[in-house]
Amino acid sequence: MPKKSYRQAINEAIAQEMRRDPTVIIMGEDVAGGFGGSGEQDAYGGVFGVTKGLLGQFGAERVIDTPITEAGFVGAAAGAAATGLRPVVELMFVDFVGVCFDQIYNQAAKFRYMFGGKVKTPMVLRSMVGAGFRGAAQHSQFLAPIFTSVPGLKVVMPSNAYDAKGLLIQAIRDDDPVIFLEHKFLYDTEADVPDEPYTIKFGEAAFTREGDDLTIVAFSRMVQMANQAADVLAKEGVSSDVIDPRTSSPLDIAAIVESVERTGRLVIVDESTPRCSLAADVAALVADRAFHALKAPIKTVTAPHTPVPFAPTLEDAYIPSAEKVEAAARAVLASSARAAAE
Amino acid sequence: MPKKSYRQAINEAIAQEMRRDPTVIIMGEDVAGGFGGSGEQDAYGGVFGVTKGLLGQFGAERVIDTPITEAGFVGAAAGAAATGLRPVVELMFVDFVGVCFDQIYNQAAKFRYMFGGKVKTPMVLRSMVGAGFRGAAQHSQFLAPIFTSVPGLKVVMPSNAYDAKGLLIQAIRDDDPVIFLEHKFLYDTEADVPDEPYTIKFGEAAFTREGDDLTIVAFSRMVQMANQAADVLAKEGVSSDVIDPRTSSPLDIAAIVESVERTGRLVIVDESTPRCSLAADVAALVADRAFHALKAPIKTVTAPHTPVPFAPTLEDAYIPSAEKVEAAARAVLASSARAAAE
Amino acid sequence: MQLSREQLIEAYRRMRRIRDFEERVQAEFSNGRIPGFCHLYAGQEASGVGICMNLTDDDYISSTHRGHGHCIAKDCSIEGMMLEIFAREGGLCRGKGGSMHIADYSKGMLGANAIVGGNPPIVVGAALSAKTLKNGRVAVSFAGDGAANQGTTFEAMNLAVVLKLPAIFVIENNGYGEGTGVAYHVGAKGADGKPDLAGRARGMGMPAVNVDGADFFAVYEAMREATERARAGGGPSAIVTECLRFYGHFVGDPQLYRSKEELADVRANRDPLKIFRARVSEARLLDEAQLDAVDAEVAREVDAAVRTAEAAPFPDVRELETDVYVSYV
Amino acid sequence: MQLSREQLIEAYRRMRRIRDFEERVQAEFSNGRIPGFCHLYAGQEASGVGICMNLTDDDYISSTHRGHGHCIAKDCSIEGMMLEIFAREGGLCRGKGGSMHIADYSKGMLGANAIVGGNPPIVVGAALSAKTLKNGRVAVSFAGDGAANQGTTFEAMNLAVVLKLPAIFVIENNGYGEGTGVAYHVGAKGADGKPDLAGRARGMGMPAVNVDGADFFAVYEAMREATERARAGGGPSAIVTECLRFYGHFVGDPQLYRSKEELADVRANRDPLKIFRARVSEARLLDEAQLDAVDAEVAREVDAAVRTAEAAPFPDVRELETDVYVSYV
Ligand SMILES: Cc1ncc(C[n+]2csc(CCOP(=O)(O)OP(=O)(O)O)c2C)c(N)n1
Ligand SMILES: Cc1ncc(C[n+]2csc(CCOP(=O)(O)OP(=O)(O)O)c2C)c(N)n1
Ligand SMILES: [Mg+2]
Ligand SMILES: [Mg+2]
Repeated sequence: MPKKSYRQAINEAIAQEMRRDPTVIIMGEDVAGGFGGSGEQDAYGGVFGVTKGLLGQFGAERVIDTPITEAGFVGAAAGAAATGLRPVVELMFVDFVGVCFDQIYNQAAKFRYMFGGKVKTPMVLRSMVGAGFRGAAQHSQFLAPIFTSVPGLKVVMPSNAYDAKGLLIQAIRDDDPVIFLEHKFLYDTEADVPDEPYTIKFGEAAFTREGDDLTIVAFSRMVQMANQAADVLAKEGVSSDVIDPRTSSPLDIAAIVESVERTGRLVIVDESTPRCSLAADVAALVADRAFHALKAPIKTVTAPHTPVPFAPTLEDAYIPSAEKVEAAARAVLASSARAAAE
Repeated sequence: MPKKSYRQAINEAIAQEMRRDPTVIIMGEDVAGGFGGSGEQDAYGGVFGVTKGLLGQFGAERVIDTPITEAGFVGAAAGAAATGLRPVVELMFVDFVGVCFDQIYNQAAKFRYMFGGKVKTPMVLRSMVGAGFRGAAQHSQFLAPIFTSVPGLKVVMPSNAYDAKGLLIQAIRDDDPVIFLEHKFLYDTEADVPDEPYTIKFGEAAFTREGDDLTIVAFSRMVQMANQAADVLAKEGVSSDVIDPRTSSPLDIAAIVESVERTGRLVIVDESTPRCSLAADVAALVADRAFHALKAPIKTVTAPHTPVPFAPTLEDAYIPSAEKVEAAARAVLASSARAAAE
Repeated sequence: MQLSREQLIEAYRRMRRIRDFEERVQAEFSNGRIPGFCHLYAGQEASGVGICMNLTDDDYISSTHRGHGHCIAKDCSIEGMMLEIFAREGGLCRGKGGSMHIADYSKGMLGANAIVGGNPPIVVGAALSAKTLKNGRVAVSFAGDGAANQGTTFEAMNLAVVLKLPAIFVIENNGYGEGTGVAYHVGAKGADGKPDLAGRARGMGMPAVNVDGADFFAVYEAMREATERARAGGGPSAIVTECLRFYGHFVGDPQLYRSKEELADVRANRDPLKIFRARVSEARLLDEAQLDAVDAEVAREVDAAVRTAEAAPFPDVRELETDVYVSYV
Repeated sequence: MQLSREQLIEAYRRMRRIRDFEERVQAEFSNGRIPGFCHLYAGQEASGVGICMNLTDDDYISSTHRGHGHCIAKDCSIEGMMLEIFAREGGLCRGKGGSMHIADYSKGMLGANAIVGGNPPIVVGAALSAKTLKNGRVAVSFAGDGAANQGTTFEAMNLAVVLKLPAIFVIENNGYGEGTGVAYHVGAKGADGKPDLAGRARGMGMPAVNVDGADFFAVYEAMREATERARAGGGPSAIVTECLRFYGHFVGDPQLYRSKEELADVRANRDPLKIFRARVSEARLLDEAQLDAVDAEVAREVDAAVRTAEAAPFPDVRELETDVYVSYV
């Protein structure tokens, strides 16, 4: 199977869906880039080149550069979705959601319910998440919990190129508003990605490692850290399930509960800040639904309760690392051993 | 001590602080109401009359009606706070936060950290939360988790008139940005409220009931439901701690852990929708820090994962009720009894 | 004026429907039969109807918290609306939306909106659909003078100009946003010292006119031009309709911010129905008997709607968790 | 023109500092010594300095992602800035902010801002402080042509007009928001067919002028008037400075959206420093030797700043969790 980057996988998913369905359009700031300038028209293709080439393939009626007015164009995407298009709208960095959040959570997410089930709003909002690029406090946040908390939204966060393509095609075909969170650190990671279109169902977790001693749940880029930690532990004879839920809403809680019932131990890795995080969310569900299987405290590994700092020394300490996952896992293992010995 | 309503307590707190400190101002839509009209100038005093009379006492330079531009005036409050004022700014319904969230979470909340600790932003954002008024999907949300997740914000949610006054005075004197969430259902509830100014420290939970069999943590209006449930259970010989954290950030997790270590059983009541909620947050902390004391699953009682419906039949079912708290408590008690019997 | 007799009667019918509907809602609300909040459109009938008489069911409108009048102007079923406002299962939103969220997509009514300034971007999206799908539709955003200050309104206007969309921005200047007067809350003033909302829209790069919002014919004519321009690919326009509400901001509002004189003047001299009747009678376009017949017919309709609503069941509690998603695991 | 020789030299010094600083940042960034993103102000010097030469340390400015020039124009320490951009402990934000978040409240510099359109409301707040505290200060918002489309910009303008605040909105029209040209993204066009940002601001109810942003004197003069008006209680103004950036949107931007001709023309004919030198020499206000001396002095300063920054320590990891709050339990 051909190796493709996460970036390519996303571009291919959009291109294939645009080819298949004439109602799919893309819009956002510099998704082409160069309109109204003195040079080329597809100059950017998105700030990280994800949508490069789509303008040439589909033209300016379907690849729409917008002014810097996120509330305006995200709201327009919602309105367009409710009236017959399938817009894939780009919010460049997820940090910018504060200027257009109303159109997402009060409008797009609630149309269907408020209007008695008589409307659908098939839009996809693509946005970049995550720290590590020295982008500082307003260009590095994860923010997935905020979207996950909103009834009416689906929230997707692929951890690899293969999932990115399949989940994005699903998102575009899906009849509900979908928030599609691309981790900027993953754009250059590669995986085997089929050329044909394919979909991955929402709410179905992937197991990236399998084992019986420990369950590690990790989201988005954190799956890498979880895998690394699991591999280290495996060498010492501790085998782990590493579960990538892939979508936080809907969440495959059944898979997580099933795993914890086997392992009795849970660590959750989440790049969010800790309060009301995805990690807390999963922990709470498990502390209710799989309590009797638990042999040890549930440990979460998250960013600290701070904005994202600029300095590399600080930012590196901000991001959950494989070492921290490992330490949390060891703490859980030790605690259950102590409890068993008592 | 004089009986005062939650509404009066808030009004009094603001008035007393404005009298004490000339840098305190209030601003928002119709906080006076009537500017530019043909009739009276203090016509509203806020849509629920909370700030009524302040215009007469402090004049239009300190009681500022704004156009309907929340991003503009909430951002202005942040800018004013960073340059010498102590603005108390009103976001009429918390549901409107989507149009001004950037100014709250990327600006006010992050100034201090981004600027290396060299700035303070002593602003208070007052806003109304909660369901029950048949206000439907865009006038009834709770949304406290979203604020709680933001590093740099403090989040306060008084459950009664006494706390409202003390917490608001603390909020106004506090040097950090504070989100002050007033439950619209509580405005007419009364308590003994001293005439003198007083403060209540953030991060100190109140115990509204004390007992050894069960811990119930409840936020804002939900404290009423928790108390009712606890009283019913008490008649059957089950005694409960009911803990009102009063502030979700900072959170008095020590008090909660201490209680659970005694009772071994925890129910959390939160008007938020369930995903990434305050309830989940507390459950996760306890599942980590007091795991070994737990005798049963942690149960949460929240709103469902839906927008707030309009119809009374539906909205009444949406809001966590004392009956649901009681049911959750009974489930926890039964589960621990089963476990003990095994 | 190209309006036929039938169209004139239809225009009058919709205006009368709005008036009767709102007065009845006011009465029923005051009797405690309607939950929540209601914001009445009475007094502004000529604005909504003057606009919507230029539209078909395929065209789009989107409205505000003060949405009943726009729904009726766009020919939504008043029975469906009344059921909704009474929070009944058979309502246009099956009781889940209520007064501030009535929508009827079969009539191109994309929804009332309880977020001030929430709807202009949505209308831009509907106009984008129309342009992309080349179906010749136009999309109309109704917003108040207060909403005109929201950033979203400006963003939507600029976006519509940049993309040359068939969008029409109707700003209903009824003098107040809640209790705050437009003379205070809109900084831009015209040569006459009055708030200049049309000038502001013109500044955004689109044609904009000010019309008497109590005069159906003035509104209709301004909208006719704007609609023609939009359908011909000429891009967006703005229309500021100057009108006044008969009632308070919400039902129950004591309106302390308005003088007694203002309130008396509104009813005496700014009643769109009276003005319409005078105009069509003078010009001998319709006779009094025809208009009276409409009045009687509408009174029956509204009455029937209330009776239906009162008798209808509330949504079953099992509806609480339905229709959040089209599908969800 | 009331500028003294000393002021002229100071103006030139700040412009030269900006130019040298930015060219050095460009070089150091390209060498991999600076983390993150940098957006350079080179080419726009006359705009920032023409504005800020009208201000004292007590007055406020707030800036954008392209903030280095504004900081220097407001006399922030270039050493403190360089340390910050190099992410060092001794930086103006102690290494926590970086290029996009430099602030120095002791100089009235309220912060760069990485949210486009984030700062205008904040400036309104600073102006409100000035008015409330009656300290005679003014507050200046710098924003780009792209930012001028954000709803927050319009909201801030209206608010400043309504409250009659001493706020000045400087819109630096450098022709692009990232890769998108202003001719496309601003719908409003003037009689000459060009984007009319000043007209839009005027529509909001404040005086607004267009000036050549490569001409220090034109900017200075426009700002002098605006500042006088603001200090005299005359309310807000807008100034649109037409300028061009020498570099790409960010360091590393290949600028495909700009033609070779445009880029050549910018450096040849739109260099604010060349224009300034020509003007002051022609008018015999300053002689070449004085200017050359400034050049040499600034070159040393910038060099020293880089050397200090390179030698300075990064923040200790214990700093990660400090200064989130003033106090927290
Ligand atoms: C974002 C937002 N801010 C504030 C409100 C509260 N509110 C509801 S209606 C209203 C006044 C709106 O005034 P206008 O736009 O003139 O419409 P009108 O009520 O006069 O029809 C306000 C402030 C809201 N619903 N949404
Ligand atoms: C809210 C928001 N949207 C988008 C961006 C991404 N972005 C950063 S700079 C920029 C262009 C800004 O253009 P302009 O205001 O003209 O300033 P210039 O870069 O030309 O100085 C964009 C789109 C952002 N930082 N914030
Ligand atoms: Mg109005
Ligand atoms: Mg620009």
